[in-house]
Amino acid sequence: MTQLRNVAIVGFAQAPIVARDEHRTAQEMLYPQVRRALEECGVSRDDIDYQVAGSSDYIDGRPFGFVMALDVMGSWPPRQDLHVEMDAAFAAYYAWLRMQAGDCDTAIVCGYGKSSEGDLDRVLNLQLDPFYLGAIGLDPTSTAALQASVFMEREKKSDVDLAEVTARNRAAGARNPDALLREATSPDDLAATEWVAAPLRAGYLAPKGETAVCLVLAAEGKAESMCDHPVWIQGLDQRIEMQNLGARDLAVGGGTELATRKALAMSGLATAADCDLVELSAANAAEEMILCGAMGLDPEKPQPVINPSGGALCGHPLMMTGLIRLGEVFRQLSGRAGERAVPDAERAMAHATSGHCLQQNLVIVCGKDRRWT
Amino acid sequence: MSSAPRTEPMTAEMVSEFVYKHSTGNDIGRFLAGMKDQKKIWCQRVRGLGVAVPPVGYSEADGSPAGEWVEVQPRGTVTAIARVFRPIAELHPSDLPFAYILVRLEGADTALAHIVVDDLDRLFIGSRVEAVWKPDEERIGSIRDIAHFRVIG
Amino acid sequence: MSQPPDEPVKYIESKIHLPYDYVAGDYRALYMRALADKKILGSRCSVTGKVFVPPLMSSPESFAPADELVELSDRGIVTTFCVVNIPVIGREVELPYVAASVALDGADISIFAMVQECKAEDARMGMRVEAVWKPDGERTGDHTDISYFRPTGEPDAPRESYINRL
Amino acid sequence: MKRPVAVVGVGQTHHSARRADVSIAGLVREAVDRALLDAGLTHEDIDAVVIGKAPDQLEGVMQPEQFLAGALGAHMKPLLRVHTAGSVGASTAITAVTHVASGLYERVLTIAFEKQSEGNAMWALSPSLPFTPPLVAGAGGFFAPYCRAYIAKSDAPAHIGPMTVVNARENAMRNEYAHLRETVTLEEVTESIMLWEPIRYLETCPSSDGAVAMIIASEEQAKKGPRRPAWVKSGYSYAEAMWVPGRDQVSPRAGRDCVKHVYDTAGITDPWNQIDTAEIYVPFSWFEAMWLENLGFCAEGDGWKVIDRGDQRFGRHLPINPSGGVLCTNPIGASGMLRLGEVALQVMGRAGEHQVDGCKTALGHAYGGGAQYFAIWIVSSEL
Repeated sequence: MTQLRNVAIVGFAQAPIVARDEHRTAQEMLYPQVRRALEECGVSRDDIDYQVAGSSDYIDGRPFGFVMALDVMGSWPPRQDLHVEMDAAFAAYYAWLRMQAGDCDTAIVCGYGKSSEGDLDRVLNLQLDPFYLGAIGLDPTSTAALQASVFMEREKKSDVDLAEVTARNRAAGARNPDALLREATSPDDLAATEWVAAPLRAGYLAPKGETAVCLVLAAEGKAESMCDHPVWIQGLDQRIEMQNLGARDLAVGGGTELATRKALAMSGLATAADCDLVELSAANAAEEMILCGAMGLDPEKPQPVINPSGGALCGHPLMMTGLIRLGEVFRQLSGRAGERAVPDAERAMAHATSGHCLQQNLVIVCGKDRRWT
Repeated sequence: MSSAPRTEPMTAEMVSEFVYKHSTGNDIGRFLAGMKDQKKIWCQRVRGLGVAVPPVGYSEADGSPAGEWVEVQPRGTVTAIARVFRPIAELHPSDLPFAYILVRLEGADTALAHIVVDDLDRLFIGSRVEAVWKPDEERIGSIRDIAHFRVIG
Repeated sequence: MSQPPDEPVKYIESKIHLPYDYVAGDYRALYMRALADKKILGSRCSVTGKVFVPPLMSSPESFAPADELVELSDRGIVTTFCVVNIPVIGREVELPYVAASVALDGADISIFAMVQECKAEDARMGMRVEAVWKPDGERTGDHTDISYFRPTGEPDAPRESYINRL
Repeated sequence: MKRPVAVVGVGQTHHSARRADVSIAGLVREAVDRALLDAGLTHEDIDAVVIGKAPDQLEGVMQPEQFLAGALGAHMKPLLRVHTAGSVGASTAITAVTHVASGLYERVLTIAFEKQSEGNAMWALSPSLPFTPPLVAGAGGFFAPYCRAYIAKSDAPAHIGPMTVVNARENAMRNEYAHLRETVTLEEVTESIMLWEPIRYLETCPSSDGAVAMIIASEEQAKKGPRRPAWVKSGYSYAEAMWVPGRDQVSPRAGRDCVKHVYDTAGITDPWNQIDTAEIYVPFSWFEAMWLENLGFCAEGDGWKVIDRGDQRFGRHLPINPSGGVLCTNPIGASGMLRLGEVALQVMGRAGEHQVDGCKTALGHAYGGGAQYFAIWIVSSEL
């Protein structure tokens, strides 16, 4: 492998997640966040070399929704640009690659989308192959329940376990002013919520929400002047799996396991337990347990802290959930996490996912120190 | 930006409706023809997965072309269950509570996703189920030519 | 038989049924509601003073907020156009019709508009046009409150006044 | 770029209005299989996959790369899905180049496709949305006024658009993969129905099903290949906002900035003489003249004169779209990558009947949105 550049997260702005913003379009929600992120870095729009965004035409309910975002991203004069039809965390992954290729030193990464406008069960059914899985009407909660059932049977997990995972996240979310759900809830109360698709209850599902986010990346040499505590990307990797639910071992996050291994190797860490905190994009409590298994994490142990932000279980804005995990890692490691700060955190891992049943997974390891010399 | 204009929200509901025609190609097309004309479930042997159901013409594990056709039995063992309590109209295949399942058919190495609508209290991981076919005149060449699976033990 | 039928099923039909509940956003809501009062609103950039119609929250050019709403004239210049001979989905219009970019007086960007009461062959870049509003009582705060634009009969605007404001 | 990158394999499908014989996966695999065969590689040799297509509403499948992952041999590999409107095929290929240039990946498979016949492009691309005035009948209605403005600005004579089509159709006769392979006369074009004046029916691109794939590789891997690679000298994608007062939609600044960056990086100072052929994105006849200017092949206002003289015809000074281009083949999301793939074949010397003699340096271009997105690369037979 050739020499890699040190690239850091130097800014992050997010509007608090809401169920629905009735006053602004997706693009209007984004504009203030791009401004805030740049102001935080003390730079002007023209100081940024590259822009990349992640969003979905089906979430937007129209083709080419991202074209309208060019205006609020300040795309004048014309900018070097890309848009991925993915969670914006994958846009951050690409911005990092772009910097490795040497074509730019600074980038903004934007995520947006109004989940409240569409019917997500129907929308996300369209992610499935139209002949088999899509044709029997599977929605994301049902596919997640299939996965949860396999995992729980294999690992002897119960309803109580799911309630406890959720309650831990909800307690953390109560300390996160940007979370959608900001009230701690007991496992008993969660276990009393109605079944949506058993073994998943309403209480164990990530609540859909909407927001807009902008993350700023900068390479060594630029990063230091843009942020008092740049958070350096030390390793990253992403993997997709086949979609076919009947051909994958749903109890095992195979892609996550591989991506984690590769990202840790790049970062020079032996295990995920060397991180002080981990932010996961689990859309339900069972997914979180599967991810922990794939990453080699033990939630019973004090370190790493899992989801100090409350995770997706306290707010799940589609196409942004993953980038928010990376933003939380930045906040934690740069001293911006307020009362939910993990003390003395030095290293952290962010996870993003896409598709049904954790089909595609991205893992990014960050730290307070530069990785490469 | 505190001076941004505010007003009462304006919203509008709209339904986007369209019928897409997805070409099946030779492999999926022949599988569906087997369901429609023969009430048989055909699979393909592929590298990395064994006898893969439903067939797609290639190995999803490594992209290599599929091998021979293999007939599998319309019955097997349940490997996963999602019990749906409130079906979603115009999306789910049943108006009453039902279950999605993954079923490992006899002779196959991967599992098929389908539904069970009856005897849900007898449905568990490990239960035996078998396909209930739609009548001849209702089979059109669709995965839903199997109306549902029923619990047989 | 050790093979599935040779003759494949050719395709499957897949019906998409997607309800959406769209948010207009306050800028667009104010603009649409003003149309009911025969007013066209724009927004002014807080840095450059340039005016956008329909109103935008921010100027893509200066990256500054454009949060001052201003009322614009309902007259303007056809900056460019095409003559359409195929029907518009969801709108009944007599063919052919003129689909134009119209730079309203006082605005720095153009709107898309239909021009009628004008033979297609008489349409010109630089032609002065005005809005024809639906009668009082029939306007609902929708784009269709302006039925179309028509020529005012004023002399054409000089080329340099519009050639760079398409 | 940090290190040299090359195209080592190109594959495309036959394009037609309706490829009903294959599924979406089958269509994509047709292109991928050919690209792998061309490069002498198999799926196992591929480190990562980059895929692009235009709006998902065209096929009615959201993020179709997810169900296609198996078909693409992408299981357990990195995959990225790009969408930059009409330019997407080109920006996707450039994204794959970045993957290799970064030093992290040695061989990347990149694919773009569209299977428009599964749905209805007019319905999918011009939905009637609330709060938005209905679009004036599709892309043609959107772009025709800019063609008119070009004609007005440059005093181009009316026959230039039709002439462009006649030439494109003639070129497509030499391209076995093209969708429209039937010559037309100037009279036939000018007598075809006027859809969005000044654009006539025969001056618009067709609606095609098709896919194209390329294998992008590092220098070390490229030198192992069975064939002469096409070296990517530079490639960038740019975008500009829509509502910029005074924005030049006829010759957008994003296009000019993008190509300047591409030329500067590739060391091109005199594109008209240093470039041997170009595949540029011409969905409506007049855009050929417009892009000749935007790309700096001639002075502003002179694009139509190049066409009038025929200097852009096959066998002449700078053949433009020797494949027949978008006017003859338009699987929307793949159209941009076809431009880039075609010029790669040209500098490899393997473009078949439409090979430009002695082609060493070539430019591939695509645009999209409201003429806001541009993606351009230059490839060369020399490292």
